[in-house]
Amino acid sequence: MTLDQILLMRHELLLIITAVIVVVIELFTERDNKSVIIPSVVFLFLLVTLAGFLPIDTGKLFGGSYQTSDMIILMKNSLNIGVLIVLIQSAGWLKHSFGNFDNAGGYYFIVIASLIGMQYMISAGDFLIFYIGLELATIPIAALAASEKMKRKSSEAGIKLILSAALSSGILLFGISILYATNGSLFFSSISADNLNSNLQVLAFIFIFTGVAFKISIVPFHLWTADVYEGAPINISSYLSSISKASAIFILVILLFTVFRSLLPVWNTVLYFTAIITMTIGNLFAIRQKNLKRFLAFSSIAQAGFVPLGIIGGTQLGVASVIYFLLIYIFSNLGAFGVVSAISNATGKENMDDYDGLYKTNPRLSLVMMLSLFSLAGIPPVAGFFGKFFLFTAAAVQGYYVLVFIAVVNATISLYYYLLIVKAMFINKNESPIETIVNDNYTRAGLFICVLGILFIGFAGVIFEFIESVSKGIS
Amino acid sequence: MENFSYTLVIPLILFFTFVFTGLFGGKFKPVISGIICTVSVFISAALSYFAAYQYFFIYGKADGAYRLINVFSFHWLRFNDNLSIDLGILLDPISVMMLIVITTVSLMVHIYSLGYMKGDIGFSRYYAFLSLFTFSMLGLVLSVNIFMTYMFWELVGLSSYLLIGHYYEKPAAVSASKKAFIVTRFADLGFLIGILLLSAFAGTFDFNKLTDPNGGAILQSASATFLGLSAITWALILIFMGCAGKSAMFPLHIWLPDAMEGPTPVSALIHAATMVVAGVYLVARLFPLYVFTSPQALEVVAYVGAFTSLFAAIIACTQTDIKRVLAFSTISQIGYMMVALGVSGYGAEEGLGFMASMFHLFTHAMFKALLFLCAGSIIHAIHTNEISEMGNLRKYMPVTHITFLIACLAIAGVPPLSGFFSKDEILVAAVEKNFVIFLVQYIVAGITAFYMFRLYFMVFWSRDTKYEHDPHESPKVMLFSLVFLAVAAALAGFIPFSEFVTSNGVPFASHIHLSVALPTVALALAGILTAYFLYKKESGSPDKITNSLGIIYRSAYRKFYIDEVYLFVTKKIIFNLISIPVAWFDRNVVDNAMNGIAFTTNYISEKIKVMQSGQLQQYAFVMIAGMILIFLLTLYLIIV
Amino acid sequence: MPEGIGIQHFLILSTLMFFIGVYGFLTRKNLITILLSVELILNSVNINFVAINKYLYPENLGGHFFAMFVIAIAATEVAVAIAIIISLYRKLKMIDVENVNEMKY
Amino acid sequence: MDLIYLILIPVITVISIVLSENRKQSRVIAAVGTGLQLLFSVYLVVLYLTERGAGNLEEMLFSHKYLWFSSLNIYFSTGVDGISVSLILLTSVILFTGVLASWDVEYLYKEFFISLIVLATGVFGFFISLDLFTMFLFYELAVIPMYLLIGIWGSGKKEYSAMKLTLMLMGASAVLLVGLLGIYSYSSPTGATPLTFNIIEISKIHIPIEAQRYFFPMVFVGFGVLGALFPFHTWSPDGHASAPTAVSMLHAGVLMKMGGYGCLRVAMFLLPDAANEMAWIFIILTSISIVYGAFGAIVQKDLKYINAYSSVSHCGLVLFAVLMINKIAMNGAVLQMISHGLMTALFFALIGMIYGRTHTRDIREMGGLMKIMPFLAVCYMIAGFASLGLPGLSGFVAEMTIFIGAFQNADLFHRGLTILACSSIVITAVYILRVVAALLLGPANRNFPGTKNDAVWNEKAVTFILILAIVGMGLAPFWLSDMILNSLNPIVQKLALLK
Repeated sequence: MTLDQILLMRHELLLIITAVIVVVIELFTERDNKSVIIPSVVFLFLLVTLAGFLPIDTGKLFGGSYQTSDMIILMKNSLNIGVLIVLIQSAGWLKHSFGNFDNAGGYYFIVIASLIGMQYMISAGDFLIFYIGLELATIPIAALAASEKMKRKSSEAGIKLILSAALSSGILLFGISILYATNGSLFFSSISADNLNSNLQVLAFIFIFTGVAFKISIVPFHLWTADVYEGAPINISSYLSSISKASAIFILVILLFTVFRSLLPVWNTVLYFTAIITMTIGNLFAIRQKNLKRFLAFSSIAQAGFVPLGIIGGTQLGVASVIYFLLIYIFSNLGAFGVVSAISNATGKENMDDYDGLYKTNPRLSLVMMLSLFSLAGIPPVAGFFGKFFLFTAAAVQGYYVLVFIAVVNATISLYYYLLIVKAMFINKNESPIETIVNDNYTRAGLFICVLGILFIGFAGVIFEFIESVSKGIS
Repeated sequence: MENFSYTLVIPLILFFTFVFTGLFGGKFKPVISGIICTVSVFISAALSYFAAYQYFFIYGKADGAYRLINVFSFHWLRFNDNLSIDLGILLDPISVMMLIVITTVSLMVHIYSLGYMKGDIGFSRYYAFLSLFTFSMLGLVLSVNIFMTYMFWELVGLSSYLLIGHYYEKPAAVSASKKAFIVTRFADLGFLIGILLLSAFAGTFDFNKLTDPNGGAILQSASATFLGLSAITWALILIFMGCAGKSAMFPLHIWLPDAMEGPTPVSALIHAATMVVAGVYLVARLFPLYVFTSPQALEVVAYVGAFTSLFAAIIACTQTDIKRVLAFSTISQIGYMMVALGVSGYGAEEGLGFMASMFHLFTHAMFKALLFLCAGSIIHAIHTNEISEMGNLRKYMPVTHITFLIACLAIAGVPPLSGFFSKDEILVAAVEKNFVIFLVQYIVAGITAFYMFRLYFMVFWSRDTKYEHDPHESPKVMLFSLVFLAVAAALAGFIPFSEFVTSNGVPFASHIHLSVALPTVALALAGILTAYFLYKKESGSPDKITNSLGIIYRSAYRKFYIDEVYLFVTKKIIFNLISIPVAWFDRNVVDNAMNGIAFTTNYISEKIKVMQSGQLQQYAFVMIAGMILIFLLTLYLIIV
Repeated sequence: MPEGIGIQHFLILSTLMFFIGVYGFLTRKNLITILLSVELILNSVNINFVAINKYLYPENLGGHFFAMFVIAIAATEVAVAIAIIISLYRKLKMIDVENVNEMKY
Repeated sequence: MDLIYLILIPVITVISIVLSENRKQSRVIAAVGTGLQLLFSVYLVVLYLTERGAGNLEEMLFSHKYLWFSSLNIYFSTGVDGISVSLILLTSVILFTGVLASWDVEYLYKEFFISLIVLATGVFGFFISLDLFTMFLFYELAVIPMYLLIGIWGSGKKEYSAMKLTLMLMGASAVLLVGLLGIYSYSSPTGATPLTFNIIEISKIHIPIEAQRYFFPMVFVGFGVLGALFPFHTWSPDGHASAPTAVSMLHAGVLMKMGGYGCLRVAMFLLPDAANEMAWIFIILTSISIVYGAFGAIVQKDLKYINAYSSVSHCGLVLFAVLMINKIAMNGAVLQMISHGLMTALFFALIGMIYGRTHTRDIREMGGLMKIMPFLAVCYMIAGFASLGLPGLSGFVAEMTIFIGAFQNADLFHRGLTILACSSIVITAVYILRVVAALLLGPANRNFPGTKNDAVWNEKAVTFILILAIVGMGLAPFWLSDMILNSLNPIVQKLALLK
């Protein structure tokens, strides 16, 4: 194995190095000088993110256990960008929650570790790597979810996440073991080379699907989502709802398109129904929510319900639109979470009523929030519109008009509750609105990146074209 | 060759006067707007007379018949190769005759109003609207295209609306103007549908093509039928509905008496002389179509006209408002014109009725305008409309008295005044065609004489009423108009009308038919005498008679409750039974259906919240159950 | 290889274990017991992997390795879970799963 | 000549408003920007007419194509024909007057003008789009600012109305989107060419009738909701009633026209078989709209509700005419869009001005305004007369064209319903005169709060421009009508060939 080959794993290696550096920095900073960690880590991570865009070879490692392709690299880069935003946005929370950035190093280390897990998961060429990556992505996050030791909700979120995740990975593993029994191999390539058609294999598929769907919070595997998002610290929620969800969808796409290619009729049906029920349930729950984190949780469930529209039918265009949608979704969702987090850090207020009259005192935050919500709702000219439109197009071209119809109706319902927040911020009168918040530069930068993404990803046809071109390999 | 293009100026000058005084009338002294308008009407009238002279005596005739002259026309709105709304000017005997009528009466009214409306705050507005009206009326009669007629038809309706509502602070005037507009609008709906039907079958809006007896329009028609009548009949009946609305034929007459809320000169111009005869004019304009394609429609015209003339005459005997008496008299007289058209045939002598109708239109315009202007003069003097509050006015207002008497004699049909000649022709035409109708018209002639002289005697003779301050004769400008019109009303009968205006343009000579004329004159004199004995001196006898008539009198006094019927239909049925339910339905059913979607969504959302119980184990259970469900689903798919 | 014991026995055992684990997860009230149930599930998977590898595909060791990793990861999972349970216990003074329901609807 | 300026000018205006420093500056910038847009639109009309006069017979003039998403074959393609040119002119007139009418906005003035102009940008974009994708994009772009405009600057139960309006319109766009995607997915019958959103290209192919049967109702209803199609019109009364003046103007004047335009350009043009086959269903619905809206207006007491219902009736006429599938009626439909746009904008502008003085919109509380504010009263009357279809004003031209056109269909069904539709002119007269009588005439009722002065300069400008347009169209409809007629040829040919 040469260096060149090892460098196929550049993303992961860089992250590992970063993680190590983070630990080192943490070790060698004085207790009252911890704030230096944040800029250094953010800077480091920025470098890592940028390095991810450098040209890179694609290929396989470890006898096929590890694989990369242009599409996978793109997925990793999207995750990197998302995590970069999360890291920036976390600064406020770290300061506010742990006083003097006590746990900053640990926090960053864990997040990066989780990201490493995700990247390995996406790059997995066999189920072992996939499984390890999956667990590495989840377990640290559970710890982080429970990290606000003073809050009962935080611990509750942690325990709910870790236990449900454990159950789901148990199911997933059981599915893998069945697949292993029928096939004798754990490598994606050799499994997909076989024509999967036995009932046992279908059963295995469903077990594995359950395990992954849990991560995406597809209904009916979504119930943990709202509670965990609400209880966990906001930045963890935003990480879970954006990065973690996106990575799980990426791997789902890869699994479905490669390993379970031959079960296409089966997973088409499964996705068809789960998509409908996911959107609908997510929306119906979101309507009533008053706590914004919980609200965004259900909104993210509903958003996840749109993704199957791109996957269904198994076309390249669909995959491209899924990736595109997720890229936009990451920006939009992080934008919304970023505002919630900025306000929550400054005032501790997380309820919709608290946002009444926000525009009066915090016009910029309100505008960012509005843009993010519009993007989530799919309103032009912000990017969300394009993301959704292409998803719908992908499904419609396949002839799934009913599904598209239901999805579009759901998008309208979702508009309703997004508008509720817009209404609170812009229209509702409030005697004592949240006072003007002076944001630190990190929050500003984080939100700024989100806004840039929201405004321009949609218009930039080149981005979609690029995604479309790299997703050629998969179908 | 002849050049009539100057006729374009006749209507247009008034349009510009309207725009000018309308926009800038407030900028200078009111009387200046009055003078500007009067001068332009004068120009218009002069040109009309000149045009009439040129048409009737120099250029109009070709091969012994008056022909249609299309002065010019252009496509205002083109639909396809055949259908277009054209604007232009069409000269033929009736339109030229109408030019004379309109501009003459209008000029008189303009002059008269200089005195009558003096000091009114809306003086220049009034004159602007008068110009608008005259413009529209001229446009109407000069139309080359039935749709152009419709356009100006609407415009005269508008100007009528505006002028009736001149005293817009008076609720009665406001509601009268509203009523006039809506009733005629309703009738115009018939007109519009008639036009649509006509155009669908005849394929053109152009009068030249529509009324050409050998043209395609007439030959093509009468193919499709609906409810037993041919489509063209329906079309013509519907168009007649529009005419009936404008000309206040029963049952669409109800707006005209109320329209008397407007200034009296307006009543003279619009609601006596010109606009209300537009219906007659339109039937005359489409006359070949009526005659050749649909005798049934023509019968409808005749019967409606006959009934209306009788009906209105009876009501006129009971009214106590001077202007309302005149209004019902107008309705009755227009009924005459309609009857004349209805009984007419096509041709020279056969078209006697047509000629008579136009003749009567002409004479009626003169004497009825005169009557109204006299009434205006009286109202100007004593500030009331109630004839019971008048009496003995001949002492105070001699000129008004004489001119009024001339007009009364004219309308009563006493020779040698104009009304005698035209009415005689109508009765002759009727007796040849339909005896029942003739009989009705004959009786109406008597009633007409009676109620006119009832009015005359009650106003100018009767008791010696005490007035708050002595009535005085009207100013000179008003008297000028009265005298001018009185002369016209007296002499118009001597015009050899049949030499100019006939249904097919071929002149013929008409004569007095003594067999009809003598009984009619006798009856008219009888009517006058009855009125003389009853009303010359104040006496109790009229009250006795009315009491003995009881319910008949009361219902005639209440105009046979037609207004109440309308009120019932509009207020109770349209308002309460349609509109309010529609509004309710919209707010409560349709809207709630839409809100219901939102509500249901919220309701379901509330109901399913137990799914999210917060219990970890329940979550896990749902997850496992969901997985099993998906498995069952796929199993099902595999098996199927 | 023991006499008379075939792959089906292992599979039956593992399946039973799996469902017992699931059942335990759904019914036990104590968080620690629930954690144990998860362990049962994971161990049933381990048995599966090992048995399948041994009986059906003895030529490679994929299943064995997988089982090793699962064991290792299960350990970390338990570590984190226990830590969270302890943190929860500090606030609730009990570890009954039914009390972990502050957030719902 | 590049149509993209129609988008760029508003965008630049918006940016300038963002950068402006005070209220004075922002409103002047808004007025100048929209004024420029108006001039540009006039210039466009002139260019269009010269181009046509020079014998250019292309279906769409000034067309440009910018590749946007090549893999989906999405272009930003623009182009105009007589229909869109006239609607663009309408939009810019109403936008400009709308800005003038909101001269006195104080609360969040920047945001107000920005939202207003963004809305208008959506409308302009919609009318110049030749691509279903951009068309849909601009459609939604135009709807969303409405929420803020009504919600923030509205009155009455504004939150409810704003939400209802937005959701109903977005719900409609949901249905529409499925229809559009359906068209897209059938846009390459042979598979030889890539799927396309381009209207002109799609119009050249034939979509299977089975597919059309599904997509036609979707597209038609999707656009129809915006055109206040019964029974999906209920957003309109509430929305109008709560919206601030300029928004009502733009909304009723322009936004609702997008519905009619979409029905014509997409539903009828691209799905002709189904249009021929299913028109009768919608003809019945629109006939109901026409009569129902008019009757509904009779009993309303709020000025804005009266106009909202009247709009339902008038816009019903637009869709009614579109469905008549003949050139004259469709010409009437476009004329009616323009006419209704102008007069309803005038109405709402005047209602706003009157409301600003009387602080009430209840006709029972007012009376005799002719005495108190004669200028506004006269203008209101003119608007009313335009609405009831008086010759010389725009309404007449449009309505008559529709009726004549609709009557060309030689069967009892069409003709019967045309007669029913005609009857609306009487009902319209009833409610218009009722309002005029109660509001303007009669003894002056001065018992309302607020000032009693007459119009000021910006209000005069607004009414003057709009009345000028109404009268202009009423007196000289020929050039507009001819421009539209010629552009209708492709649509009518496509529909009639299949009849």
